[in-house]
Amino acid sequence: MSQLSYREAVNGALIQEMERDDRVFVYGCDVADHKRIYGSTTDLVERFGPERCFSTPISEDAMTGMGLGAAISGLRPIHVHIRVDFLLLAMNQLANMISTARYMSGGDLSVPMVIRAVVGRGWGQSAQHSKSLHSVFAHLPGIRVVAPTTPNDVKGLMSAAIRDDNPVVMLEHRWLYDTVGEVDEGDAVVPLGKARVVRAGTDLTIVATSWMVVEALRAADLLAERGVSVEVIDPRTLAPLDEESIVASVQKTRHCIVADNDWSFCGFGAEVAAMVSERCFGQLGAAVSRVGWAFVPCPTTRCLENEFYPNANDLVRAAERSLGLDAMDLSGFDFYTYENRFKGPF
Amino acid sequence: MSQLSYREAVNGALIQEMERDDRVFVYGCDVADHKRIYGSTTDLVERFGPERCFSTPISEDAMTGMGLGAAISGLRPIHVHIRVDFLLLAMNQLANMISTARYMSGGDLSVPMVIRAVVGRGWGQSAQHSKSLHSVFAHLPGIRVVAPTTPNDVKGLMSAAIRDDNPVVMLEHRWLYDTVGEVDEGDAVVPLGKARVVRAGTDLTIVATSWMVVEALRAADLLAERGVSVEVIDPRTLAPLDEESIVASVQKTRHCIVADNDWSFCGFGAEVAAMVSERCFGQLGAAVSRVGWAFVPCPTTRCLENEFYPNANDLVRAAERSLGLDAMDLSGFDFYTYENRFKGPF
Amino acid sequence: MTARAQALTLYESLLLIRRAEEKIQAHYAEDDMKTPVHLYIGQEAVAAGVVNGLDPADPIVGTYRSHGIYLARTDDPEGFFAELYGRVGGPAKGKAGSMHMARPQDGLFLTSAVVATTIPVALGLAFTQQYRKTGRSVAAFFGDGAMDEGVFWESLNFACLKRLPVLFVCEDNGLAIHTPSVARRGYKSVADAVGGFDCHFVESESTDPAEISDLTRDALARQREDGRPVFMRLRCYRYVEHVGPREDRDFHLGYRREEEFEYWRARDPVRCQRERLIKLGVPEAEVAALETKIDERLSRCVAEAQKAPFPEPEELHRDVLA
Amino acid sequence: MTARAQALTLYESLLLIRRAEEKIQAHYAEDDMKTPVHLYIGQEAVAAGVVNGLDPADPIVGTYRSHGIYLARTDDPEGFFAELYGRVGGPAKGKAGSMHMARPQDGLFLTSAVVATTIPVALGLAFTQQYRKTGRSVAAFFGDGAMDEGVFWESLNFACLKRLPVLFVCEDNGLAIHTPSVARRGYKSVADAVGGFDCHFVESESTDPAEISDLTRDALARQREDGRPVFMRLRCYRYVEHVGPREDRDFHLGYRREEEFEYWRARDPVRCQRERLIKLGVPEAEVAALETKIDERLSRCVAEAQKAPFPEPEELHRDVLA
Ligand SMILES: Cc1ncc(C[n+]2csc(CCOP(=O)(O)OP(=O)(O)O)c2C)c(N)n1
Ligand SMILES: Cc1ncc(C[n+]2csc(CCOP(=O)(O)OP(=O)(O)O)c2C)c(N)n1
Ligand SMILES: [Mg+2]
Ligand SMILES: [Mg+2]
Repeated sequence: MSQLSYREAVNGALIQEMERDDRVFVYGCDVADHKRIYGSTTDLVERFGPERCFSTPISEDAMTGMGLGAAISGLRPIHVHIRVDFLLLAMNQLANMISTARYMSGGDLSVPMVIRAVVGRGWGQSAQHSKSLHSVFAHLPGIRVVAPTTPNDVKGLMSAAIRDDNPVVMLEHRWLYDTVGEVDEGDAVVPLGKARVVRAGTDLTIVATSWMVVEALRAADLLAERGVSVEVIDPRTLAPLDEESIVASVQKTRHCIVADNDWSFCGFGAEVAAMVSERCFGQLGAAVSRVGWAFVPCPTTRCLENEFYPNANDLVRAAERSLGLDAMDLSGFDFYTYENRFKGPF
Repeated sequence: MSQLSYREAVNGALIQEMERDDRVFVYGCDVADHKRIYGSTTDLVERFGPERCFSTPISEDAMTGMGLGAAISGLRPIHVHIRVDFLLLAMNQLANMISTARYMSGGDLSVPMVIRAVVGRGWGQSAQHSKSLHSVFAHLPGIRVVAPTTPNDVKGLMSAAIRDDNPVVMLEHRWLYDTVGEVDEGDAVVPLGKARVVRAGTDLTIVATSWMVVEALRAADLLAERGVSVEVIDPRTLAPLDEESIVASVQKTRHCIVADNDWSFCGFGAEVAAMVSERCFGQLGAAVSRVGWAFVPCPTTRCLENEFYPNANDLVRAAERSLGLDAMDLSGFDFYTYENRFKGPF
Repeated sequence: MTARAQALTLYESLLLIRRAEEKIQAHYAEDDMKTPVHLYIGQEAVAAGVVNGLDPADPIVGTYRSHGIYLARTDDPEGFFAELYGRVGGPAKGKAGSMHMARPQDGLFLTSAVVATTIPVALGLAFTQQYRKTGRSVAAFFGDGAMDEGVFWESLNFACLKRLPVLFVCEDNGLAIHTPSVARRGYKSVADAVGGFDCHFVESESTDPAEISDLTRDALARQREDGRPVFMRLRCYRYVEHVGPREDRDFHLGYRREEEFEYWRARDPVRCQRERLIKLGVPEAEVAALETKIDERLSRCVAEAQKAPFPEPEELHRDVLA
Repeated sequence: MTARAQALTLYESLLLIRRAEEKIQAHYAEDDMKTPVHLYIGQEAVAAGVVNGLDPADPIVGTYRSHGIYLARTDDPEGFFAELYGRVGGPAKGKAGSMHMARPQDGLFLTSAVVATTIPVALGLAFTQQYRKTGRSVAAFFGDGAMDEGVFWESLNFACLKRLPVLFVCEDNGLAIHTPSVARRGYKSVADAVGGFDCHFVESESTDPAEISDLTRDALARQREDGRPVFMRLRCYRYVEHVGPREDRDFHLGYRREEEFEYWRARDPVRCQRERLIKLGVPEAEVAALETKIDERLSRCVAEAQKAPFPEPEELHRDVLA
């Protein structure tokens, strides 16, 4: 075990897998400049040379198709995007090509490709640098979607994704980059498709994705103060979804909130809520509720941005509604801590 | 009232609105060739000239941005795609630009633009010509999504969409083009954001989109034979969704099936199921269930394609499960009628 | 190979394509090939010539109009018809149909029904060749319409930048569905537009597959010499409608002219190649025998495909993920 | 306008941009401008010159690096700073921030943080001018990096095809973040790559806004004469880091060279313009007075923005749909 930041864990996984397997290469806008995608691609050029780690022109569509071509001919590309929003330019390759190539070839081809993209808040990122899009990717058969929230998970899931013979979209939240945690030594892999119970509890289940796991844990702390025991589940892999772990938890707690790092409407939160409502029908003490972004484009000014993003406060309130409790006094509690730590310009 | 086909109704709406308003123009790949997008753009060049109806290069991304530019400077563009799958090339303009332009300008700009796209089965359309993507568009704040299923609705909603000051994505199912129905005379507009009760019933609600409305009506006929009264609701506008009409229906019937013309996972069906489960909590006789496409890319060969697409048979079975009924005998009933009428090559 | 042997090989390739598609024309109305067909009749010299000029191990990608490259590369009309009829014996067990016809084991990796979408895939295939130093080159076939798409320019740019071993094979039949190139192009000529990029450029309107094969071999040599990719603009003409089996003589609609049709018909690749064989001294009987052999083979392919089994329903859920 | 008046106007425009951004540099560390800033310092001659050459009613679009065109076109540093500080007095009430700074009422319709995405929007603005026969032209500002994107080529193609009144203004600072153009371009030169298209081409590395203004006027005249759009490649240099307030002297990292920096610094648009004024006989005192006026105005803008009200929470839900 060692203590690593999320950024170091990503970087460690890349180095480890590139050492293990010379088919792996990393490319994308600015992966090889000195900023190294918030430090996550540090040392790759130095260790593996410019053939295996190179910056590209700003041509997301072609570069995505290029990854597909490399993957079906025996390499294992890792395509990096400093913002998931840029993948909107690559949706055709993703949805029409990458996700269908295996099926359309009757199983002849496989597409061992990883697409890494950073999501989440930064410094006034505004409407074009703030999407998450995981429900869009997850909606497509033939693609896996992963959103790890701890250093250990990102290391283990990155390794698993790189070794997997399928296309995997890996979403990394910007604000998680500086979080530090224990990481398993060696080449321990975290299996794709398995949720993690982040905190055990008995009264209410919060299924949380990405940064919302952090908020869910804070909400759980607050609710514990008044004797409410919250179970927090991080699906980690969003597609395919580990339904069993979620259902087992909700069958125990009889209450469920889905806290998704995205808009709720037609989102991943809707999927989890629909699935839990169906599979736990008759076993629920209250309706499954969803907590997500305000249904507006993300504004720049901080005061509105803080209204846009839900946080532990909203989760506490949703939990109280679910459990039929009075609203606890949260005045004096500062929900905006990380926001004040994170600095610009980006 | 007059009897029109869906295709004629689309065409009629376009002609009517172009006559009413000289800011309206129609463009896209092949809108002005002799096939005229399955006949839906017939007569436009002849009546309004090549300035107001023209074919474009195959450049979906730029052509979408061009529509945005025309819309914010006072025109009312209608951009046509013979397959919604091609809009994947325009996702960046849609999600990063069109849906955010008003918000990012603090309300200074409006984007009165209609994007028409054909969806649905044809003749072995395969994985790249068969998507629907409405949940993807609906997931984005700032865009309206409409999927009319009758000649009257498509005429009225098309008119409403053209007159609306917001971007509207209009999805037209290929197999509906030949259906015929009564269409209101004059410039009757069907309001955006209002669902329609297609068939009234008391025992079970089927919320159906696009072609699934046809299947739902057939299922309702079959179920009526055994005394089950089905209410079929067509949301018509998928975003913003008319939740009230759906909730009112389910509160009456206590049973709900969502039949969506799409994959279920993270789709529009999930949204409706989650919303109904939450808002009708404690009032349901059974879990809300979803019927959608098999979660695989769409295959070409007809025998698999028939397995891929659900139909009235699946809806009858889902209804029986919801109501706790034995499976009725459906042998001898031919669920594939339209499939055998529709001919190639496209 | 002698000129005679080469000519025979090319004739066989051309004829296989032409006759296979004539079979489609003959049977399509039976409605048992439940797949859109974008026929290649008229354009055969391009596929036959380029594929002949390539090394058999050079990877290829194509479009929805890829019957030609499929048959030229694979010599697998059996699988071809099985796929068209949606049978389990097709290369993709019927999942692909006409628009996605491919056979990776023969180097024909992918074809796609969305315009221009396999061009960047060719970059990746070429990247692998460069990475693995295989010495192979990759041919990306696409229509003139694909040049309207931004991804074409992104791909051309990247291939030139990285000196990837790519042959951009533009099958320029002058039409995208019914929209002629003049109505789609803001550049002076293809040569001008592509000419600014750091690649080789070759242009031809030959319908002689040997000439095209030579051009291809020459292009490959140039590409291998200095690493620069090659853009081949190969003008050609389709006699049939964009999609479907009918001959396209819709001259009254104005998007194609009869003189043009006749100009190309007079240089029909199949007929001209037959004449070349005769000129080269191949006995008429030998040519006829070859034709009969191909016809018989194709008839067998169709007959077998028609009675071959369809995939089982469980097949629906296979091949989604590895 | 006399040469002197024109020179003063241009100096004022340059200086407004330069000093406004220096204010950002001075205050950014206070962390109250909670928006990424992509400064324009060094490149001012392009915005000042082109905007001066345009008619004030000619529509404009730009990128996330658009402080220059905002200030040159709107003369609204008040709104500018309010927007940077996220206050309700900004043109978008704080919703836009630096990366989306625009003011449609002044013809600056849109700016965007996604590379190349406003270029096609310019097509639509130009289409409206053509449709309405306004006689106006549209300027699309974008960086050299935008030429990597396919949509640039699609847009260039369409504008040339339809003879849309577009000025493609490429602000070529040779870098996309830290990736120099040589590492991104597969074409021989911008002139070569664009040259194949049916447009006019202009190239300059001037830092003299009058020269750039003249080029622009000339370009507009040519465009109006034959309808062909114009591509202007305007070379320039940014002194600051890609994003953030710091001067970028990271020469040891290899993506930019000190000589280059010094070469451009020696031709600094603001300083040179000042020198030109003096040479034209404008008294030092008059110049200094102008400078003081601008400084004072900007200080007021900052002070006022700092104490202006933030939008109310309800503002979050406004402006989504019309
Ligand atoms: C991205 C995209 N847009 C539109 C279409 C519809 N479409 C199908 S074929 C075609 C024309 C393509 O012409 P070209 O590339 O010249 O190929 P050809 O059919 O002439 O071989 C178009 C526009 C498509 N398949 N993909
Ligand atoms: C589509 C897209 N891809 C990647 C990025 C990340 N990015 C932001 S700025 C930039 C460089 C753009 O360079 P250029 O167009 O030359 O503009 P400059 O910053 O030099 O003014 C990149 C790659 C982006 N914003 N949009
Ligand atoms: Mg063509
Ligand atoms: Mg630049």
